[in-house]
Amino acid sequence: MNSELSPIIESLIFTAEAALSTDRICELLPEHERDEIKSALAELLDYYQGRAGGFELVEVAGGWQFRTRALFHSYITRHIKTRIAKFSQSALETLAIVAYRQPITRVEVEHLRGVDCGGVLKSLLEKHLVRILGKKDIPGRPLIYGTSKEFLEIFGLKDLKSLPTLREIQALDEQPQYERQEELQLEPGTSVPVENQLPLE
Amino acid sequence: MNSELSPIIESLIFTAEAALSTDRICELLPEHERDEIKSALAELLDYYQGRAGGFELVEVAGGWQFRTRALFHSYITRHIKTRIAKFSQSALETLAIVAYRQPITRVEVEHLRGVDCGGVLKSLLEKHLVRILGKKDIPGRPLIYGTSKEFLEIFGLKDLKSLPTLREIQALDEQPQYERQEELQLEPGTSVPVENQLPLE
Amino acid sequence: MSLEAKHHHDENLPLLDGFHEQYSVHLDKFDGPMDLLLHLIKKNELDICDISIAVITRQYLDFIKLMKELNLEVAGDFLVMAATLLQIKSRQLLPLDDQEEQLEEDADPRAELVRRLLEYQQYKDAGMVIGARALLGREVFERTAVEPLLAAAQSAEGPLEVSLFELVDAFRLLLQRIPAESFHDVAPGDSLSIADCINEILSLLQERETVQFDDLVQDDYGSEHTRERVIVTFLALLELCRLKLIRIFQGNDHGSIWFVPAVAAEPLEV
Repeated sequence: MNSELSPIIESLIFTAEAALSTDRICELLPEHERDEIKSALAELLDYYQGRAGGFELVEVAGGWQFRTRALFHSYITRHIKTRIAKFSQSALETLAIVAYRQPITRVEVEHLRGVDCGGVLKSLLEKHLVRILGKKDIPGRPLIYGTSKEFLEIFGLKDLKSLPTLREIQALDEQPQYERQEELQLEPGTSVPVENQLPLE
Repeated sequence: MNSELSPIIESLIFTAEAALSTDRICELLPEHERDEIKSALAELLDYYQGRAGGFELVEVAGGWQFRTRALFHSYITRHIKTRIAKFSQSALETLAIVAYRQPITRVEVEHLRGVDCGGVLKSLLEKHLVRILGKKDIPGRPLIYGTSKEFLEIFGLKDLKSLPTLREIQALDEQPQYERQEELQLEPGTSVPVENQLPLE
Repeated sequence: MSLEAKHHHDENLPLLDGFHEQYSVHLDKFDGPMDLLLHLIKKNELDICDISIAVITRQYLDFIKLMKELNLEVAGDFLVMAATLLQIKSRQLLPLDDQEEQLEEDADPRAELVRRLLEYQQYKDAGMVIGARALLGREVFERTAVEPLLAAAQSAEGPLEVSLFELVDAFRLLLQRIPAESFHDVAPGDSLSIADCINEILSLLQERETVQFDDLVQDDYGSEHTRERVIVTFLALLELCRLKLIRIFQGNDHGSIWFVPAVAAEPLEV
């Protein structure tokens, strides 16, 4: 670690209860310039990516956090209880609809899914994955829903823009895996638009 | 990190609630020899000592634990004190009563909750979530409470009318109403045999 | 298959197991009428954009019939879709007027259904893609330990965090808890056994997750229960601790005392 700042930032992220935003780090370290802090963060990120240890530095929900690498979950669950059981298909569908179409009302979710979603929405609210954003300015003033910060944290997303686009997801359906890989390997410079339809990391 | 074992052990120590003893690590990794585990631990210890990052691996109370380096404590205490506090159930209940029933006196809140609310109300006042609206024109002239502007800000509400009604939350639980049932009447004469098993008129 | 592809990029292969299990089709467990329709279309190797309504309708209705024969409850949503299918089918069968013909060609009666199916499929796939991510608390973990030094520095001050839903729900639960009218039985000999008291506390913990000591020893109006009742409550709490059924917390020095179940509730099933 070259910079003197990196270990300080590391200790702050390490002790934070939740992901620590760049803004917050700047607030905590007023004696350093924002640019300095940003480059120290980049240095740390690089370092952890290259290291391949038991945990890594990730940017989630607009903040920085140390998290174990998914690779080791079978060891970790030997002594830690998993907090999240499998999501049901209907929970995931509803969550996807809220995530991609927010702000959205219950009626709109139900129209898309073709089934009643009251129970699922309530359970997602209780799990803090979905939150009430307010009321829609139409007759009846129905509640409108959106995803929460916890949603980003749990699903390991930096922000909502990090969600794969629906087009990217559709592309996964359309083309068999091997074809796509071939195209990518053979013709990196071709004009085939498939390249930017690949799933995001 | 050379050994394959070191990252695994690292992830275990990282996620442990308290210092993890060598014995416990051996229990968790029965597929590895004790000697192997000990040398991986020595490797990790070496690595963190040489690294001089924001935290280090230490052996305390007969176990292994990651701890921030003492050097950085003045930075760490800058943000540990200002952690986000979660609402207690009693604070939440009291706040909800004040929000939905304002203007309200302390006696009225206590009647609803069935417990003394002096402490909770005081703490809500200190947090500027609740404010004193005035005195009620009844014998004893008790203080009357209401929610503050900060309350609206924290909950992202435009005004008090934007609070979801209790019925709206309860409605999530209810069975759907088949508003779209009129569609069903469109097909009285079809010859599909299953149709008369549909419970429709 | 959407997720197959995604998984090959991932290093966390164990995820695949969960995925197949979730995706495999159970006859009695479709996620809704749209899900069932997609299944039938796939099974018949039909193109969503050019489905044979006759085939799909027949199979859809057979399926509902089967569910009924198995005494499975058929949700109203499935019946709504049955009606929609029948309606489309009958519109296709209607002899067309010459004048109407031109118009009908533009408006395929299936168009609206096809549009909804395509849209639904997008979100169904999206749900599976996000569900296949390495989730915090499932495959990925954050650090749980708090250093002693830091724990001491922790304070209850600072900004508060809570969601609007929690606020409303707290009020809703509170109203449920309050009886419309509470009468007090003052008859002597109204004694309470420790066992009754244990059950009472456990059921309180089940519905509220945390219970404050004050809640246990005060009645609905904030006045203390009888001396006997307080003693029995205390003995019950000691017994619950001994049985390792509850854990005790104190918010801060001289703060309220809280009880929580020692064993966390069932893992979160959304």
